Amino acid sequence: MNLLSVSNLNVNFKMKKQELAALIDVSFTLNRGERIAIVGESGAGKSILGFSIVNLISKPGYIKSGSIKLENKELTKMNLRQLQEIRGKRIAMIFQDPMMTLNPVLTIGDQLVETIRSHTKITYKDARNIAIEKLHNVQIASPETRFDQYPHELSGGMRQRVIIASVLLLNPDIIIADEPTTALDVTIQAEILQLLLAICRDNGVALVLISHDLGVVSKVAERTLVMYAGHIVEEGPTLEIINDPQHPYTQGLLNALPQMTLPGQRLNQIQGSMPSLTERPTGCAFHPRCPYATEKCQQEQPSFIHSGVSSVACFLVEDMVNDFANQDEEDR
Amino acid sequence: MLIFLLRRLVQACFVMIIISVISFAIQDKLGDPVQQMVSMAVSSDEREQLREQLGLNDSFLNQYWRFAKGAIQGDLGTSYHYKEPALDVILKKLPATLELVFCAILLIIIVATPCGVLAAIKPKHPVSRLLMIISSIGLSVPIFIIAIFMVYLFSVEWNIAPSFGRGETTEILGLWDSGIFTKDGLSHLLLPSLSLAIALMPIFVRLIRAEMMDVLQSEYIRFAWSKGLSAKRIYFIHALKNTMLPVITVGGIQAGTLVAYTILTETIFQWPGMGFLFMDAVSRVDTPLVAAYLIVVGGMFVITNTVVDLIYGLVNPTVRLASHGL
Amino acid sequence: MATPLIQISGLEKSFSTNESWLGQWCFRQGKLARHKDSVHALNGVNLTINQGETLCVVGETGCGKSTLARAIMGLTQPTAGEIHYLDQRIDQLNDRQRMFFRRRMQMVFQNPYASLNPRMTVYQTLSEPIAFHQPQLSRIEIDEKIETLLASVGISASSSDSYPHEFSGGQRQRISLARALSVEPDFIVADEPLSALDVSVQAQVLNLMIDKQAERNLSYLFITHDLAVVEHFATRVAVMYLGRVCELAPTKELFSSPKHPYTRALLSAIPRLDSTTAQPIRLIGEVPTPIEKPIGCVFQARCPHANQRCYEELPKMLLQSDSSSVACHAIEEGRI
Amino acid sequence: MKYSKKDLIHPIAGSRWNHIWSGFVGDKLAVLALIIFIFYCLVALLAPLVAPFDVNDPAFMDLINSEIAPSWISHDSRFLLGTDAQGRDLLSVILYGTRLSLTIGICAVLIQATLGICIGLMAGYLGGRVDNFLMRCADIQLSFSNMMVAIVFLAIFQSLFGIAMYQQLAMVILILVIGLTEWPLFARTIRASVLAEKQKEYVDAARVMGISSKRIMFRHILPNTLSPVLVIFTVQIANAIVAEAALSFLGLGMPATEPSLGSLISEGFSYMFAGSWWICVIPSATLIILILAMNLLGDWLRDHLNPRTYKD
Amino acid sequence: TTLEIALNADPVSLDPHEQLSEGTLQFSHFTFDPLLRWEKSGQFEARLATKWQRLDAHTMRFFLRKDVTFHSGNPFSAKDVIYTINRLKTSPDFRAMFNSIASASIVDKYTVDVHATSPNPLLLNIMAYVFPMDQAFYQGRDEIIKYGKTFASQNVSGTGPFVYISRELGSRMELKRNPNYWDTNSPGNVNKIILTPIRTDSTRLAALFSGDVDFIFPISPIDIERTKRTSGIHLVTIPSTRILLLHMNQNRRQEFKDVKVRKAINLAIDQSLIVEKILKGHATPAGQLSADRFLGHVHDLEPEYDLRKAQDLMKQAGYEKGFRISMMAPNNRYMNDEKVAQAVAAMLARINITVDLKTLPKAQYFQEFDNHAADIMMLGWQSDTMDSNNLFEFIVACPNNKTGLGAYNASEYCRPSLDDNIHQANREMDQEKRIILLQQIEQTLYEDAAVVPLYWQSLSWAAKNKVKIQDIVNDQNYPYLGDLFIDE
Ligand SMILES: Nc1ncnc2c1ncn2[C@@H]1O[C@H](COP(=O)(O)OP(=O)(O)OP(=O)(O)O)[C@@H](O)[C@H]1O
Ligand SMILES: Nc1ncnc2c1ncn2[C@@H]1O[C@H](COP(=O)(O)OP(=O)(O)OP(=O)(O)O)[C@@H](O)[C@H]1O
Ligand SMILES: [Mg+2]
Ligand SMILES: [Mg+2]
Repeated sequence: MNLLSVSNLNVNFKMKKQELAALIDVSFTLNRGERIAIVGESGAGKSILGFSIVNLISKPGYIKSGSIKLENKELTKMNLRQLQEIRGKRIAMIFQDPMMTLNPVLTIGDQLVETIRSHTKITYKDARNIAIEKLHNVQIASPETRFDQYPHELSGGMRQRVIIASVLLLNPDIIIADEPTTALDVTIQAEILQLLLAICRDNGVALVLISHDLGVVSKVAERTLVMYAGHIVEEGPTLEIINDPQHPYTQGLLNALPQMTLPGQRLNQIQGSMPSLTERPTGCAFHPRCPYATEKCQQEQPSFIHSGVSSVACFLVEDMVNDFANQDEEDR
Repeated sequence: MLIFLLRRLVQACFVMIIISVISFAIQDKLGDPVQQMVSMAVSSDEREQLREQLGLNDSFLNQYWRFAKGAIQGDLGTSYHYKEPALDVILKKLPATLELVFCAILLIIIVATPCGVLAAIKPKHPVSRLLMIISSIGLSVPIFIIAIFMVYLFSVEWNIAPSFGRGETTEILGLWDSGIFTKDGLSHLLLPSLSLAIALMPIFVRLIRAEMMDVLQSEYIRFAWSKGLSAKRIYFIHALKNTMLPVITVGGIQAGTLVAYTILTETIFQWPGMGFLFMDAVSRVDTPLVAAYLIVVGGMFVITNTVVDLIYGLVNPTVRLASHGL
Repeated sequence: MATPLIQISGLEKSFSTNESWLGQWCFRQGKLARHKDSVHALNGVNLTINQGETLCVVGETGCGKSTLARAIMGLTQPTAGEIHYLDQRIDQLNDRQRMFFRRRMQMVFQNPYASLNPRMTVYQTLSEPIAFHQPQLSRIEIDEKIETLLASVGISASSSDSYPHEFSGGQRQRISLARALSVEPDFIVADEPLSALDVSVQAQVLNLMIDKQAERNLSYLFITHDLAVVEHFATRVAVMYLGRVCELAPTKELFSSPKHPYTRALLSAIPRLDSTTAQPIRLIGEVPTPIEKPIGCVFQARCPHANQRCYEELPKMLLQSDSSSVACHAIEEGRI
Repeated sequence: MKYSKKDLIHPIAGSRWNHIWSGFVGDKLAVLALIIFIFYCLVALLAPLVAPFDVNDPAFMDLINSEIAPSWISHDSRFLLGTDAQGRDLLSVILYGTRLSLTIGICAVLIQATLGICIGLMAGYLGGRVDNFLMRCADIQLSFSNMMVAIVFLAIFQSLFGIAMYQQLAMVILILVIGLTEWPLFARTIRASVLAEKQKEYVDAARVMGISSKRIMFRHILPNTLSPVLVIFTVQIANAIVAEAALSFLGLGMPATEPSLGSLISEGFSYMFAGSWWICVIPSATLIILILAMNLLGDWLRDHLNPRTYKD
Repeated sequence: TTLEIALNADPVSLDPHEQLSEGTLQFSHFTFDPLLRWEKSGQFEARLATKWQRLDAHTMRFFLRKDVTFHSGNPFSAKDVIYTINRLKTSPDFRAMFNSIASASIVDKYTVDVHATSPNPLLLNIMAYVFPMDQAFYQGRDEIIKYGKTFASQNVSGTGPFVYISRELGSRMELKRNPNYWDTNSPGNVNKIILTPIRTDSTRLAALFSGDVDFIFPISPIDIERTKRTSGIHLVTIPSTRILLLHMNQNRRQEFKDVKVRKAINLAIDQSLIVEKILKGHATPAGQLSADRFLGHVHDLEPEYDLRKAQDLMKQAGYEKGFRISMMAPNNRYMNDEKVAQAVAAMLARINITVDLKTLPKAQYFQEFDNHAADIMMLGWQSDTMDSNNLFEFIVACPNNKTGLGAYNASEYCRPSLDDNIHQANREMDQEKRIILLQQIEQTLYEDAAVVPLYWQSLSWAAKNKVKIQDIVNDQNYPYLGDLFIDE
């Protein structure tokens, strides 16, 4: 049984005049201890997906339809009290910007201890011991002194460690990490990623890593979802996606990386940029930028089909698969 | 800390010097103090003599020099009307004003904080809409109209609370005449502090609401939600403390408004405090008192701001007073 | 060898963090003393940029990359050191004297959402510098010029009356480039022009820069975090650490054989797609802040190879066999 | 650190003003407030035309007609809103009073804004000593309430021009007093915005282009700091009108011969107990509605322009 | 029983000789006793002097009450009276009045002779200002300083019905009944007085309505109707002798030299309407300066209002088109002074005189008044001696810096014959002849239209019904609280 299963999730923003769809029919599953990644360009809806799992979408946004199940519990139907039970304890989140994620007026210790004490009934002293232990786990030197410091007294990498410590406090089943290293230096990024990876492996925690950096993803995730304009366009094992991308968008994304061209040469750019929510085109959202777009792409939304180990939403692939199938049939 | 205070001190001196020059410059422009001291039948020669005695005929520089010399020794001149050192007169009235202001601030804090928080966390709720409407209206009604109608309704028509003065006072520690320990004193305090509070409340309700809404948008609040903390803890520990930072600064700035408002309230309610004294002194042409008042208020402003900065530093760990040099 | 386009020697810059005069007094050992806190953003940087080349500057946050760029552009006054543009010293010029060099050197900024004035249309943004630097041009000539400029960066001329918020990030960055190009410079400083952009859009902008370089024989000082871009784009790379250049090498050499311990750690930390590289080199210790002017090697605190000498003596930039230069005692001594 | 996420969110496409306008039409309260404000402005402008009586006519004030209740009570059709203690038609007096109050409010705020913007721009853009000095001045200015400044000014003006001149200049002086007292609010707000704007790269870009500081200040930075100014502007007009009313209430404002709303209220107050409530209540209501409208407008602007107003 | 009383001002000082003001005199009546005091009927009532007799034109003999003690316990005797008179002669404020007394001498322990410098018909009126002070108590520390603390300004020892307890200047004064008060016949039963000054009319009234105080003065004319209607409260109104008038400065304005113009102005101003509308009938329209209880009052000099005639006169004087003048009035000195001034300005507009009206707070107004800063200036005057001549001396006599005559003559009107009459009236001992003299002056003024008399202000007090104030108030506004009776 899946630890987490999201099916046909639709998230909308209720604006004054119109409803804007931020996520459209998103489905995926996550197994216990599995590490998946969600990649895509800015504005694809990655963060919204992350937040909607714990029902934390910011105000004009709401879950329009679909279900999110944690084991057998339906998260979308829960009231605040029940959600509070889940949040932090079962599903924990790490945010992008460590500078903004910790409350500047409370000490590190306060923020750690309150998390423990709001879920379990233990004394302050015990909670403090747990917190210090976790700080130690994330390789913070002299955790006792850090415990009483304020966030602004810590460097960015240090703060991200504290945040990781704070999500570990209650040994959650799932950690959602929304671009946990984008704001950090390369060297620190590597350390944090390693730390995260080690922790997930050691404790059997499932990880949802949200990132736009395929390099980062390839280091951490076993499976990858590629998002474009609110849709999941491709899903499959990370290695598969990197080595053999099916969807033209994924291909474009990978090809645009400087590594893919010889030094000094022009890069393989994708034309245009991702549409904003208000100007989403009809049919396949990628068709204006797609080099293979056909008439059909402009009108219809491709469905998600399995092709090999991965699944793709693209008529090109669909046609190809169908061709194969037809050929198979003909062959037979 | 010490450096911080020292810096404030230098600033205070600067402010004081400017204020003293200005307040002194108006000395003989308000009217003729001698006119207030003698009866109509006194001849102009006699008046001239008196003027001479008071040193009013000296040159401006001479007068200012005399004044400044005294001021350094804490002598801001002697009130014509009270015949006492102006500073003493003002300090005697200080408790009344402070009590009034204190009660008003207390009322504001007690009422405005929950209202602002409520309006921020439930912006669509009918109660918070009502709150916002009321505060909009409250913001638009000038304090003197509020005070006038309070007197009219509460004391004249309904006879609930006394309309003027401080009522019975008790002396504590021999230096503070307090009205807050007797029932009578408290009942006298009711209307003035209420109207002062009502006049300033909307500003704070709206400010707290706006700040709180801002804070509630921030990442760390979202993070707190994602940790599964209770709503109470998030609103009152995480959000409120951050909300209070700008509120404190604005509060410090509102001190000037508060002074203006105390003048109005005290005048209307005959509250025997500094503001009333000031208006009285102006109409009596008691210029030393006027000058002293301006100086004292300037000083109080500097003190308030220092205190506000200190509090700000206490609440906000990122502003270390130490970094100002300890 | 021809004279380099830009020559920077011994550049230093420190920012004082307590501006106000009274704030500078504090108690030290029971005595009142005046003390200026300052951040040493640059501590003696020597660099040259040749005609037509791309010099990439990499380094971690706060190491002084932007300060370097701003000092070259005259946006901050360096504390010490010299900057030459083709033999002419430009670091001490006033605004008037600098005018000539403004046309020769231009800059592209990091944040595409902040680097264009939101209250000015594209046309206004571009026409302002043109009209300013070439007052002899007539209205029509300016219009023509803007049209060609926009076309050359791939923005349709019809959108010249639009405001910046109507464009996407990549388009804005291209408009910024157009603005820089409008005065026809031969040197452009680009301070992380790609870091705010998505991969696909990044490619567009980078392509444009490559095109322009080929077209006009531009030289770039290119600041970035992204080593993949560096590898692709740079002619030479300068690695900075805490206000100093610690390694300067042609791109190929740097990536194939990084020498300075910091460079090594940096390169090992890049999350690459393909390789299944070994563990990244872990740097221990805190990232230092440049409050105190360092004695000895700036990397001492985090360097795994540091010895006593590193704490005491400033390492010099020494030319290596493969035409790269490194400032490291350990390499000098052959310890690594 | 790389740059913050907030800037990344795409602004909504379409012209900014279009967007604001469309949001405006959607908000009934804001429209109502605007209509009320425009109505007041029109009335103030056209007071000589719409007022049933000419207040400058010597025959306007006739004691015989004093204290006539509004026409719906007294059924005296000559005076719609009744008359005051001097026998002046209340409607006409209020119309002229509104004109005065609005003029004082708007002119005073114009002075505040000009002063505040220049000082704020200078302090924010030049920074350092200049900034320090100007902001200290603002602090000192703030430590005086306008009540006190008014008294100081009255005294100084009186000694400069003599008491007789003073009353002719009362309006100008009030404008100056109110205008000169509240500039720190503008200055600080502008300074805060300028400090934020100055960080933005378009300013550096302009400097790199060699554009002069003055032009950068006024052509590049200033337009970007105007939304908070707009908000404060509306709110400050309300405040200025209230300040004038308060000064008049204390007897420091407009002379009785040229009543503003404040002096009308203060005068009418003494008739409250006597039963001639309309002399006080009608001008009060006029004032409150005007200020409410201004505040609502300010609120709406604040919500929609989402500016950074001065906080610290 | 305790009486809480709210007045518009409190005495500046406890020293009865420091300032000649209403507040001081009221206070003097509370804590001191005069030798004699005015009765409502206009007669003198014997207080510390039991009787008096005129010895000659210059001298008057006073017989003093025996067995009276001061609050300090010292016995009261003739030396205290002498002491007080001598002290009065040194007081800057009282000096002007007491200059006419050459000396006072002890006849025996309870008899005093007072010698005037010249035959003085008003000696008794002046002696009403003598509130004997406790010589033994004050002696040696009795300096009078306008500006500074003195012993006398902080300590009181009189013979009056109330003993001073404490005060907080500007907000509260407490007095208690003198247990040894000599006047045992007095119906007064007030044991304690708490006096609060409240400046604002409406606040004061609100305080009475809300029951915070028992007795207030004054009531603004505007509120009189309302006060009358309020149950549990009663109102007492007495016409006073304070005259309000307008000065037309003849030296500033050529036009005012013409009697026709002055007459026209007098005719154009409708005193009755002003009194009716602005003062709500709370004053008496005046056609002359002397109130009806003054000797100079001429019965048929009524205020005239005739717009047509006024316009005619203006035409005759050649000013049909009118002219523009300046006018100043105080705005916080007299009841509704500002409104009256506005009304006057409006009325003058009817005869084409355009008035630039300025109203100032009293602190500034009297400075301007001394400078005769405007063409028309408003003045209110109450005669200290309750005699017409005091009015004439200050208001219409030719200005003379040396003698101090005409100190408040902002008309700069000067008619030497009038001055002669004033001078004569000052020493005319024959009442009948004196009346003729004074009435003659009043008549001349009227014909000359020297000033514009407006009205005599009335005084109003209001109190709770149980406080029987009607018996103790008088037209000089010295409520004799010692005799106040409060129903239990
Ligand atoms: N509060 C909001 N109101 C309106 N639109 C929003 C809101 N929050 C997000 N959006 C829009 O929803 C879309 C998806 O946003 P989301 O934050 O999930 O993107 P993302 O993939 O996480 O991008 P990034 O890589 O920049 O974090 C974007 O187009 C964004 O503009
Ligand atoms: N105006 C300034 N005042 C004070 N300190 C400054 C100022 N500008 C830069 N600094 C400091 O100088 C150091 C170098 O800053 P700089 O912006 O050059 O770094 P950077 O390498 O560009 O970093 P990033 O990668 O984050 O852009 C930093 O420690 C920074 O805090
Ligand atoms: Mg995101
Ligand atoms: Mg930088």
